[in-house]
Amino acid sequence: MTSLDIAPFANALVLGLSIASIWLIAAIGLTIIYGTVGVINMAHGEFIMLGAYTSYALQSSLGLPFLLCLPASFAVVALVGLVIERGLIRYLYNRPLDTLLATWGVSLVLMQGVRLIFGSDPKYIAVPEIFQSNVEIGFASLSVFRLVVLAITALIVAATAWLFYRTRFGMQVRAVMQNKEMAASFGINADRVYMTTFAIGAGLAGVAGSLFGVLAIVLPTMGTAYVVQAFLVVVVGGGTLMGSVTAAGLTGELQSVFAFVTNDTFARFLLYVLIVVFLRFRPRGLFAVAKGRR
Amino acid sequence: MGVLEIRDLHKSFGGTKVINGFSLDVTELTLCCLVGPNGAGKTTTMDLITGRQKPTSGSIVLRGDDITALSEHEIAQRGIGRKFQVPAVFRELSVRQNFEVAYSREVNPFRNMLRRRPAGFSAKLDEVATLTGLKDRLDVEAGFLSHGETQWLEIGMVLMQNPAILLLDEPVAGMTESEIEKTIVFLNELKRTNTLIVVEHDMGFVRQIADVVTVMHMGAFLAQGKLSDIENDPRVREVYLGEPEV
Amino acid sequence: MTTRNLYHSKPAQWAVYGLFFVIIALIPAFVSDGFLLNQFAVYGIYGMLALSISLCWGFGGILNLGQGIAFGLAAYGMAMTMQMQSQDPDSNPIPPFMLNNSLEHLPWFWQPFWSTGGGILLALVVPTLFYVVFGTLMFRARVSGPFFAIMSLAMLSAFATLILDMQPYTNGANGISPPSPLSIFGTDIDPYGPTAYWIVCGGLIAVTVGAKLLTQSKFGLVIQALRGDPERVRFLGYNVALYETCIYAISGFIAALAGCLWVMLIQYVSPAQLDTTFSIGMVIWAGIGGRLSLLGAILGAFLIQGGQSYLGDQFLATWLLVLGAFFIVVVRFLPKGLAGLLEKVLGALARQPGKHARSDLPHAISGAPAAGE
Amino acid sequence: MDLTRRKLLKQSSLAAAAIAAPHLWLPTAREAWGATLKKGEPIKVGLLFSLTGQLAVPEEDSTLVMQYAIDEINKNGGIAGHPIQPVIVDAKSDFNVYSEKAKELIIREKVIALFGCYTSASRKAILPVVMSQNSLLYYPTCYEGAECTQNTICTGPLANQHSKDLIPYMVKNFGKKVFFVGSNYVWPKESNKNAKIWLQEAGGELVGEEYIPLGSSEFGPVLGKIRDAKPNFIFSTVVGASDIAFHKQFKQEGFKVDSMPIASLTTGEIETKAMGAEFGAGHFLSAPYFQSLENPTNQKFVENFLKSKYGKNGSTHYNMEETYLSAYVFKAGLEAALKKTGNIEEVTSRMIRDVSGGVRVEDDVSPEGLIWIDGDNFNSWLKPKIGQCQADGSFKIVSEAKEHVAPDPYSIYPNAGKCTATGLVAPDGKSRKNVI
Repeated sequence: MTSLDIAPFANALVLGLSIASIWLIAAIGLTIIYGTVGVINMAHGEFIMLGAYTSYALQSSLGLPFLLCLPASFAVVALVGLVIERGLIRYLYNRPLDTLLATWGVSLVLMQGVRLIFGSDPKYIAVPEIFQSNVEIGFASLSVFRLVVLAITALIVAATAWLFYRTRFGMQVRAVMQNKEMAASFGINADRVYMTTFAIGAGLAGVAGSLFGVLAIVLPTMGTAYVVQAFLVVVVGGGTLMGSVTAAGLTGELQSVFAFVTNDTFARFLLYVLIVVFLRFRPRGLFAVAKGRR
Repeated sequence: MGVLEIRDLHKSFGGTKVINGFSLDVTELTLCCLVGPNGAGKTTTMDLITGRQKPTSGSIVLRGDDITALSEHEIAQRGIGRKFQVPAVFRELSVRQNFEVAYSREVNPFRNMLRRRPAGFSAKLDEVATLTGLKDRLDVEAGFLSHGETQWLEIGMVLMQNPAILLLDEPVAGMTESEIEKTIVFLNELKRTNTLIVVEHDMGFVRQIADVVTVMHMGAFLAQGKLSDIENDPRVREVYLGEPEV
Repeated sequence: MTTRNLYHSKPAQWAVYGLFFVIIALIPAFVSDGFLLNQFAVYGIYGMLALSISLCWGFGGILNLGQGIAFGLAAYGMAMTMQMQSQDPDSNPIPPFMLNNSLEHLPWFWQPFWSTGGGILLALVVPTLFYVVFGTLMFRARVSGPFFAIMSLAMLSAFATLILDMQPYTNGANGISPPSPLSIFGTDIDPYGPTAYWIVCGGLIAVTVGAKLLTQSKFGLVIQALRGDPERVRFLGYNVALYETCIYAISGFIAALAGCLWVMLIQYVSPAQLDTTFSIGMVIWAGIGGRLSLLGAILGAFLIQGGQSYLGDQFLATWLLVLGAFFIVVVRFLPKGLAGLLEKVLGALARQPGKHARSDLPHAISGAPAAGE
Repeated sequence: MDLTRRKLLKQSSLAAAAIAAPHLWLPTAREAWGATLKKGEPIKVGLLFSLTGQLAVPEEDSTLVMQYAIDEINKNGGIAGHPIQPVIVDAKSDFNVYSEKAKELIIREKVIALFGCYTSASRKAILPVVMSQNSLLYYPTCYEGAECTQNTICTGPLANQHSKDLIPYMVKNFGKKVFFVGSNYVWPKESNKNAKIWLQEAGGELVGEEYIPLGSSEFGPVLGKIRDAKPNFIFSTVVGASDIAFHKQFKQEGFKVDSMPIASLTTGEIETKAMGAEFGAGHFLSAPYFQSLENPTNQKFVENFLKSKYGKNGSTHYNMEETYLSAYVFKAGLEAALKKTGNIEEVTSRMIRDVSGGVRVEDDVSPEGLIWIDGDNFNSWLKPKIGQCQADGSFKIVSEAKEHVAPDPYSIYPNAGKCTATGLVAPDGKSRKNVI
């Protein structure tokens, strides 16, 4: 690409936005779980995978339309998240490294459980014909479905921001994050806040999974493809919603531009190295969660 | 000329000035109490001296050497020991091991790989364990100590470090009356061999240990002198002692 | 001291370690099946990896999910060393896979691998150096806990991606399979014979003794202290970042040694050795066996890998399910793993009535786990 | 046989014995290499495929079709009256396990031959043990070549056979400009090197070449580059889950199959079924076998296989058929070895391999039609065919090679030499064994 033609580059930027939205929607559940509960959830990829399988199962058995599969996936995966939080995570809140490992165990169980139920051959989620085309926006071209993902991501970010910054629940969450004991003395049940947040985070992963199942493929191992990126978004962002939005935007664009200039594989390597260097200077990420000092 | 000189220290977080032109001279072998109302910047000053935070401007000089830019461990190696407000000990290690770690004559990791107990450790352990009354508790895991014992353990650890200057942040917080009595005796003993800076709220306690009292207010130096002088200083009365305390 | 937990008695620990060494050294006397001997040797390597995880995670509190970096890089170095042994500088100067990737000369960074000694040395030194650099970067910036874990994982992915992309130099996803076994001083080391087994066994014993002594040194004590409270250690005058880098690099060196020996046994390396699953698997071995016990971690690796080989076929599809569930149970109820269970049992025995239970000092019994074990 | 090597091994273990202990209770060198067969006993073969994990998708089918073929052979009297007994293991999609299980099968189970592997990486992982034990591997799928070992037989197409007809066909029917897309590993790159030669011969023009990470499902950047390059068709060597993502995103991004079809080497019946036929329809595949091949042998094979207990997935596939063939190549090889020695107890793995040069699987057995094994490099002579995916997911055969295409693992590396039965002979005349 030696030509000075601006269009392909602009196209790469538009595409970067789409990649960013995919990484962001993969990371958003992880962000609120890490930001609020402080748990690094290694089973997040499998929550995504469960979302995809939920949509697949509902669609193939009940014939549920795709757009209804999204909230259904949210509900089902949120329920799974709730069970895992109640049954396991809540006992490990003051052992952050152990939660990381326990959730890795959970991910093995979920992955293999799904494999036993659905088999390891790939599945497929159907979407309305209208999503199967592309639109030209001046110089750039993007598929309708990517725009759908972008829109849903924006919607979810807005809804999450509203939930965490404009509602009574959000106030409780922030109170618990600031000081659990103090919040308790105001009658806020930290336990319930954690539980709810974890379930919501899991549910959002479920929504992401339904979308990814359409973009690519439904497989028991599909979650692992997204989870490292999602983690990097959270780490770079520092665990706040704003941080993740910014981090996803930056990394998505960089990936797209690097891929445009070199190739996809090398782009990924460059991105990872850049992130390590970045963390050298901002070890707590772009917008860090405030942590109590001694 | 003091052993530790703080010159025109400034520190701000975001737009808030926490330390605002604070200066202080600490004389060798005295016990200096740092007092002031909440938010006066006492703990931040401790943080700045020990390198936990870096000042926006100003300098800290230890025996003629500027230590402002040094990192925590370098400052500690030069002989400034610190006891935290919330006692910080290694809860998973035994009391003896806590003391062992604190005996930091040798900090080079490679040399420490090759040796188990450095010279002079046993004698020092004996001395400090007796002093802190933990002699019978050496094999106990530190996490199982009572709150008072934990305070003593941390003080003991700072002593093992053999620092020229000890910084104690509210050393008697949470102690029982008898433990406080013991601490008073202990500190008065200690100031014969060490220089101490103590942050404390309890004026009764201050009265019994302090050689010099320095009052901070709004991040700046307000007054310094013997406690009796300070108590009579009208400015101090106004900002600090004038409040319910006296 | 009569009621002290036997688990914390140093002589008892060394006795158990000694017994373990004797048992593994005697295995070839009873096993003549080349397959089994090779398999046991491979388990020994997994044991070394678990031990390296135990050192940096159990003792140093640094959860490293990217141990495959050292293992994999060293394995590539060793594989190239063995590959070059089968090449001839004059008539056959570059490996077939490079020829197929249109390389005409051996790239400069593979040149030293003409020499067996040089190759093995580089295989050990390069990964260790990388750990020093990466560790210094991260620990100076005080990246710790889960953040470090995630960064090590990301770094692992980055390396795997790079090796895949550098196909002309690494043969990409297909990896390198040297056509003949390692030859040292003119002797082929048959991967299925007792010599190979003993080399691995000797390596395992050496690193275990070394690691055990290390954890009992002052350095080991400082490492364990900073696991609980790095800030406190800093204020005692220790350069925490340097200590963390040291233990991280030592653990990396052990993993690199394991990588070299592994290729000696398997004659193969591919980017799969830098798979996240494999690296996290090492953490699972150490976690189940007991991260605070070197021997526990080693036995954890034996247990899980043995289970995978022998129970796995019976369970087939449910193996991962069983492993995952088992791991969850261990993390939830036995944070110190199976070794921690033993510690508890011995502790309870020591508290038996009639033995002067020192009820005033329950802590002395339930014990300081930190003194090495 | 290889006496010097054996002696060396013996020496090394003796040396170790001398170092380690005064007694000679140590095992010395192992018994004779390779397995032997016993009169009146079943012939043990190993099936080394993944039954769990990611690779189970293609490999579970391989195991099933192998069992089907073995049943079929046994039903018809086995080989010289001996039934074949498969030893089935699960490689768990883990290359470490491939290596471990290969050792178990060869050294402990003493199987006479191994059938296994799908990816080149797993093949490379087990080749060291196959070669050092002088065993025999039947590798039943397409691969890149550039390998010359004395212990393998392959029944799939090599890179030099696979796309030979596809590229000229596409250039002729759709236009000169082509964009290469592949997964980032060895086989796609080697395939593309061959494809470039056919492309040049056909007068085509390469307008772009991209590789995406294995397993990646993000094709946005690549499709962007394709959009800019405006090729007439796409030549794809994307594999696995990525391939499905590629076809789906191709359609979602508004690319039209009529004006820019994908010509693939891997997107067969099973892949199409997984992605949904609507995403596969109209694209092309080159393979030696399609389920829809209209010949009596294939029709019988499809019918019998699908109704057998092994046909649960509901389709046949080029990869399955190549695996099926490998069982018959083995049968023919063993029969040839028996003809040579007359005594089944003298047959070794290596002997089977050495006499397999030229063995044929005839029209009445081979669903894809006659194939035979090359006497130099022990790959297969076969006829690649081109199929176009239809709306129902089946393939319509649009072209078939007139002649069998010769396999040549070093066709694009003439400087490396020529693969012969005894090793790779370099241009300077030196011969080297087991070049991998």
